Amino acid sequence: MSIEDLYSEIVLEHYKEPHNVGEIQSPEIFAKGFNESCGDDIKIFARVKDNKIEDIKFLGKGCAISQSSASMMTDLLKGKSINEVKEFIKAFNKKITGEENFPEDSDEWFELSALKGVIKFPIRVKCASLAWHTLAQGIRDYENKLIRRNNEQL
Amino acid sequence: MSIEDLYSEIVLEHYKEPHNVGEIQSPEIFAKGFNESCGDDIKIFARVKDNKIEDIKFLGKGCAISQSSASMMTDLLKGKSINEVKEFIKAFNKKITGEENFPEDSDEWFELSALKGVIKFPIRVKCASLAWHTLAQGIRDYENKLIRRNNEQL
Amino acid sequence: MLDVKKIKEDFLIFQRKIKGNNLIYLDSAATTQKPIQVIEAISNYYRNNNANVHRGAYTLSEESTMMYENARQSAAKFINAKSSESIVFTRNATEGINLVANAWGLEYFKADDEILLTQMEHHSNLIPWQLVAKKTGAKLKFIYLDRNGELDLSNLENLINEKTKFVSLVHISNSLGTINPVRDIIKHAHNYNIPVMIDATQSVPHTFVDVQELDCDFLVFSGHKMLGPTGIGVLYGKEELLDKMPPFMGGGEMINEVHLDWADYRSIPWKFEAGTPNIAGAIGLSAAIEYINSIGKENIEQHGKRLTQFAIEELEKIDGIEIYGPKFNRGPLVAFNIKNIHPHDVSTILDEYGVAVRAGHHCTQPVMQWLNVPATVRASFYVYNSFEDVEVLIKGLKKTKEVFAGVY
Amino acid sequence: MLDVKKIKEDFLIFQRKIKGNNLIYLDSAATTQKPIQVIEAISNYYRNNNANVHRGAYTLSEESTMMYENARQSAAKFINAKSSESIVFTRNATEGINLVANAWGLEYFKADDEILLTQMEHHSNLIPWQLVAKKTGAKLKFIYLDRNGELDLSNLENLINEKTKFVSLVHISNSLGTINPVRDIIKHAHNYNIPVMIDATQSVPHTFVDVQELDCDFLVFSGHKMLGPTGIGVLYGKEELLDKMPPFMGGGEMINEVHLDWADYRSIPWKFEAGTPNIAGAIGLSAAIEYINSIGKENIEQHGKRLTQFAIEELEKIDGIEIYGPKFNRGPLVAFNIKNIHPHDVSTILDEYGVAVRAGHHCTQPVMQWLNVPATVRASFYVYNSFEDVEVLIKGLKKTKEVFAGVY
Ligand SMILES: Cc1ncc(COP(=O)(O)O)c(C=O)c1O
Ligand SMILES: Cc1ncc(COP(=O)(O)O)c(C=O)c1O
Repeated sequence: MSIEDLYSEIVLEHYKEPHNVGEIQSPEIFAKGFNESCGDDIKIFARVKDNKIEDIKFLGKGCAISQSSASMMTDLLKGKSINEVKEFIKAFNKKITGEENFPEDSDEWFELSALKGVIKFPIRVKCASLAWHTLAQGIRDYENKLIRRNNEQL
Repeated sequence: MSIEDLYSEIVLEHYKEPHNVGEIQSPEIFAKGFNESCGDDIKIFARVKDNKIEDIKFLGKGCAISQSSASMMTDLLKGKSINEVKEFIKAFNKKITGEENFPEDSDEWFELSALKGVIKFPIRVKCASLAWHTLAQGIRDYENKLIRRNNEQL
Repeated sequence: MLDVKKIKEDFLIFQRKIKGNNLIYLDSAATTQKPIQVIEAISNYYRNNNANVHRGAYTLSEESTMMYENARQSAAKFINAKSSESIVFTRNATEGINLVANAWGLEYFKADDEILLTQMEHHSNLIPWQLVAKKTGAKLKFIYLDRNGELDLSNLENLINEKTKFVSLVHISNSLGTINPVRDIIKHAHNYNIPVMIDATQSVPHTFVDVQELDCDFLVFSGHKMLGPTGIGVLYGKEELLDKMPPFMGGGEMINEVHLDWADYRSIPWKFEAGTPNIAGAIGLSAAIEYINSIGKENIEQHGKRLTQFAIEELEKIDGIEIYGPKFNRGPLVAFNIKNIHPHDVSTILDEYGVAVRAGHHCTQPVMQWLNVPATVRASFYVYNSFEDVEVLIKGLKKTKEVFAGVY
Repeated sequence: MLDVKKIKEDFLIFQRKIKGNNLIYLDSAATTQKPIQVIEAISNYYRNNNANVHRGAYTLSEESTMMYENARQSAAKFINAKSSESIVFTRNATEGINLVANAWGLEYFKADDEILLTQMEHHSNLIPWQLVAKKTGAKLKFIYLDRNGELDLSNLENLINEKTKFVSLVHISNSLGTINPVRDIIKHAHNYNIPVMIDATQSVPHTFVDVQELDCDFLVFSGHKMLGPTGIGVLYGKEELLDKMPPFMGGGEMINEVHLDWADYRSIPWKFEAGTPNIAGAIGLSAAIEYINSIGKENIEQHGKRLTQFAIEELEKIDGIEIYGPKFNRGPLVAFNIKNIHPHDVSTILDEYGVAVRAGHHCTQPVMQWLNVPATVRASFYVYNSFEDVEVLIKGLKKTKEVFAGVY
């Protein structure tokens, strides 16, 4: 295990030029996340249409781990249904905490498994999962809002 | 040094039947004392006439050391002038803290030197000096009052 | 039965001589002695892992953060708290009570609200409420003592009413040994939706306290009275109540976002831990919990009961001794006086025999006023005390009477 | 010159390997390592003298009271306080500031009064005042930073005026290293009879701070940042000011006479120490003071200056490094960033070399906002750091740049 495994080429490329950086006007899903252990923050915006993530962007300053993780996450989740996204977040959390292995031969997980090195740096797990936790919070808020709206219409 | 040196016959006799216990109505000198380390308290009353302690009494619950010390103190100081009393208090404080020796062949100090054993029990020095500190405070208050009264008459 | 001889070996202080005698330490209700396991846990932390917590990305800082947060988990488990987020580390029980009195009381009490305490509270569970009452105009009410030194609950229906906004009471009295029926009182208060805080300083070291079963809203205790180091205590609070409280102190470690004119606080429990915490203290406490668990709470409770019963039986044989507090079902301590001898003198003479007992008001002056004595002698027991310790105490008391024979 | 090699032997933690490397500890501004003398002072207390203080009449209690009060005297002497009665033991610097903000502030501030702080305060000297301002309606004013990271005092005449009721500021900044001209500011405030508190948390460990010469009204520092244990800090206050303050917390140890409805408080400093204090902590602090005195404050100050200067020189040689804070006359720490590399990543990579530096906002977010960076890397020095330590740091930073070569 060396430091180069943590800062793999894929991670550094995403850090250098992160994908999907920016804001979405009046997004259906929005959440702010905060990493208590280092003070970094992130904002996640998503446009939902037909129960699918039509577009997703993020804003925030952070370390290579948190930035590349957010960049890859937004790449991957675009186009997925809300339920698929929820499952994916769960799966990611299990893998990044070492509870499950990253799949060896999955195209979908290929890039993300560049974050594998983080497992050996427990204090950095929070960095890798910041974007994911934040999105999960945004989805919860979004679904609660839907439920409230439904109730009001009843 | 044994425990019997601390609780000498003289100390125990004064504890059993302390002298000068009681109140004096509208005393010239009055003070309340408090032993922070054990919670015991004492009140001292004195009548002053012609700059002399005409009468002196005390009230309070306390241990054998503090009670016998108060009893002996009141015995001894009765009839002395305020200045003599102030000197005596200073002398006592020096002796009870071990700074000076108790005089061997002084009638005046004979009884008081029964408290000699206290020096070896530093935590009990406060008990032995409670009455003395309290009286000193009472005298300070009394003298300040005199000064104020004099000033007002000027 | 505890193997006291073996336990005593863990407490190096018992190798000391006091005025030529073995140390017989009977003041555990004031503070307990510490086993080598606790002392070494602290030393080892400083020798191997010392760093500040929560904000470092390097190995030592990660280790010390983990050890500190693990200590929080072990404290939570020790009192069966639902989550470690409901555990706030404080300096001692006193700070825990002050924290709640301020953060809850100043926020939610109005003039003429009532705070219900008891006549047997330690000053630490009285003065903070006096201070808050003064600031808010709320009034203090008290459950008084009956003749046996137990709470007189006959009037409880009147004492807990719509005006009552908070109840705070001691679980086991440190001056009488009374064990209060806190579960019933909590139930009753909850009928009126009134939060209840339990001062468990004397119970947590000796008996299994289950905050979920008690259903108390807050609970406090001190590490130094349960084999742990000085400077560390625990405030337990139900998460939803802690959430509703503003911070008590402000500073580093307890905030998220800070600007010159506003700040956003961290979530519980960290919101209540301003500044660098007593990291080594928490780690020492956790070692103390481990030690207690290794002996077993049930064994500790039994042992305390047996020693206390034995002490009471032996004390009763001595002429002129008055014993205070309930006769049965009491905590592991006994307070008493010898007729005509001041407790301070008793303690000085016992010290000549190596026996350490407390003489004083035990920070419960209202109880002394109720007993109508200036002070008492108190012997209190813990895992390292044996029946022989009680015998030495009794011998010392007999000697005390001899010294004061002329007076008595 | 300090004999760092010899000093390092007293700190057993340096025998540890971090990921196979020697530990290079450069985070002393967060907390220092502890010499064996301090660790043993604590262990020895627990092994030989442990008892609760102030209220026992037996040998152990007498000893521990004496040791605790002697620690107070040694703290007083360390900052040249007139008397030990002006020394209050707290958990840390943060608690000292909260104590004054509450006990002084809530008593004496009214709506529209002004409290003067600076833009470089640690959160611990900002949040307590925000909380008090909210409760009293008082307003916070700030001395802002000039381009060099020093206080802009050009406006002081306006900032300190009849509305100003309190000034509180840091002596040495923990994030910029700035040394503030506290003596001048105190003098100026005293012209208006305004009390001044100094946050000396970063100065007391490194330089001789004389409270009588400074003439500050209050001053705080933490034991754990000067070789002492966690959980102990000092609040110094002029006696006449402490006397005028109501207690902060209530409980045992801080009272004289107690009734259910009123209480009479003890004299200072005990009035401010509610509950069982961190006795072992105070004793450990006193051992730390002894250790520091044995090295000599002047030597420590010189050593810190030399290391810092060397570090700055070496850092400046690295391309793309930005150093924050004043160029000259600064405290023994240096904060910086490498262009395009987040401090957190720097710290993780340095940790691979055994180098412990802090990455973050250092509890001074307003300073980060002013610098317009999310965080910085900070290396801070103390008596056990050598010039080689700095060299390893520099090597690690170069390696960091290599890892991030594609990005940079
Ligand atoms: C300048 C300054 N003030 C206050 C503090 C707070 O110290 P503590 O966390 O020990 O209360 C610190 C510590 O980071 C500091 O550097
Ligand atoms: C019942 C009770 N409550 C509270 C306290 C206060 O504990 P501490 O001084 O550790 O805060 C004590 C300790 O004497 C106690 O016995």
